[in-house]
Amino acid sequence: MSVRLTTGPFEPGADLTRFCAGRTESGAVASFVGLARAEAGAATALELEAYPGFTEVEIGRMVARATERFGLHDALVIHRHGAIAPGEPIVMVATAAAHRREAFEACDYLMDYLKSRAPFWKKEHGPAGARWIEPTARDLDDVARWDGGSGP
Amino acid sequence: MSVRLTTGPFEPGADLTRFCAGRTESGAVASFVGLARAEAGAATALELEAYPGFTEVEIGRMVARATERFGLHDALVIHRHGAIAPGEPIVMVATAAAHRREAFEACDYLMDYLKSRAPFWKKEHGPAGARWIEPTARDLDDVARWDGGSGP
Amino acid sequence: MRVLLFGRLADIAGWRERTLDPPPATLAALRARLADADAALGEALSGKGVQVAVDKEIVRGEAQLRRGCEVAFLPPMSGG
Amino acid sequence: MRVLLFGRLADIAGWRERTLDPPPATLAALRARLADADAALGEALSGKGVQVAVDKEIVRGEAQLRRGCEVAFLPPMSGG
Repeated sequence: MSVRLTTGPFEPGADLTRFCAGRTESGAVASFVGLARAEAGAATALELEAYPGFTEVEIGRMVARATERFGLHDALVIHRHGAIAPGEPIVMVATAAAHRREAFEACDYLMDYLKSRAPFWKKEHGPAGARWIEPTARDLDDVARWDGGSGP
Repeated sequence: MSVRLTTGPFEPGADLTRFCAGRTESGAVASFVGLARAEAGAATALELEAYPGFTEVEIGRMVARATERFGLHDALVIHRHGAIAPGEPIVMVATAAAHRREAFEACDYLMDYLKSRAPFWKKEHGPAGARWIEPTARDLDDVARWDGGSGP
Repeated sequence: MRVLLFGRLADIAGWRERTLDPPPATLAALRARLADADAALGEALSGKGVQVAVDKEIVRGEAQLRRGCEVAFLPPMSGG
Repeated sequence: MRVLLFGRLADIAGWRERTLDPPPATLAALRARLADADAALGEALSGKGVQVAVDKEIVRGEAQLRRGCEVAFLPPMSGG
């Protein structure tokens, strides 16, 4: 299990290669890459604030919960903070499991958590000024899917 | 949209890098890599048979359906055939969309389809001999999730 | 006409590809000819989940065949 | 004692980090002192979804504070 915060660009493909290497019992690796969107010019940069020493620990706790809940063999979270240009990766999550259902669900679960409960604060800069982005109604619905007794 | 069959090893990380490059309007890239499992020594090699000229076309049709159903910006399927050693990638699916829900669901959908409806025939070789692998009950349940009117 | 067998059908028959010239006029006639030559294969071809493609298009039920066409018997598929 | 503000709270206050020595004895006393100095900040700190971490652990409700501790006010979070 690995959680990494970085203020510089990262390369999701290189991390996926390392994450897949040498796995002879994990049949399934699901992954997700979140990219900064240009919003057709309305967003010129994204600025993410983290709380170093707290953010990684909180994400690590959630990864541990996902590992137990879905029986993961391994999980990786990489999250950028600082200024991010459109088209650049913001976040990557990868999960390894014996079978695909668990890998997919754990990846989905971790992304829902990161979107609405991980300690980051996100500001979008554009020609019309800057605005703080908080979880959308859809984000809150998404993460609530995992709170009940349903699902694995 | 791209569908590629290959008899040699491929590098999912390199393909993920190419797939993510230059996307300034797709906020979400979901991907999945299926790896050959050693099954604790019970599987020494996997042998996949394709029907060239038919297999790619059928997969392409399914990718087109997924693109329309989930509003994808792009999709990639890479599938190996021939002999595959434990730990090597068999399949990779990547999907790009504006938001994560569509990217995840389309990737999940395409994998369910590939597991139980794509034109491949899979033989597992091991110390106890060889056996053909057909979709499991779980595979059939998984793909049936998408056949009704529910979901997007 | 080319006949292609995939997966376990090829194992049962002991061949993967065969040319029939002149070809049977229909899929039913082709099935009958293959079953006459190999009863185990005949049974397997009509087994659960076996699909047929003519010239790389899935056909359901009966089909007319023509000289130069390609008929493939496809047992239950499984990729990934 | 260090007080940290994140996200829009720092924008409202015009500062991100401040040292208070001696510290208020409780979280309630800290909130009152910050609100006395800046009413808009005081209101924002008690707004919907604002959480508090003391020494990098989330606390709910009241908390005792001690010299050398770190109190962070965390508005609604959004990563990814």
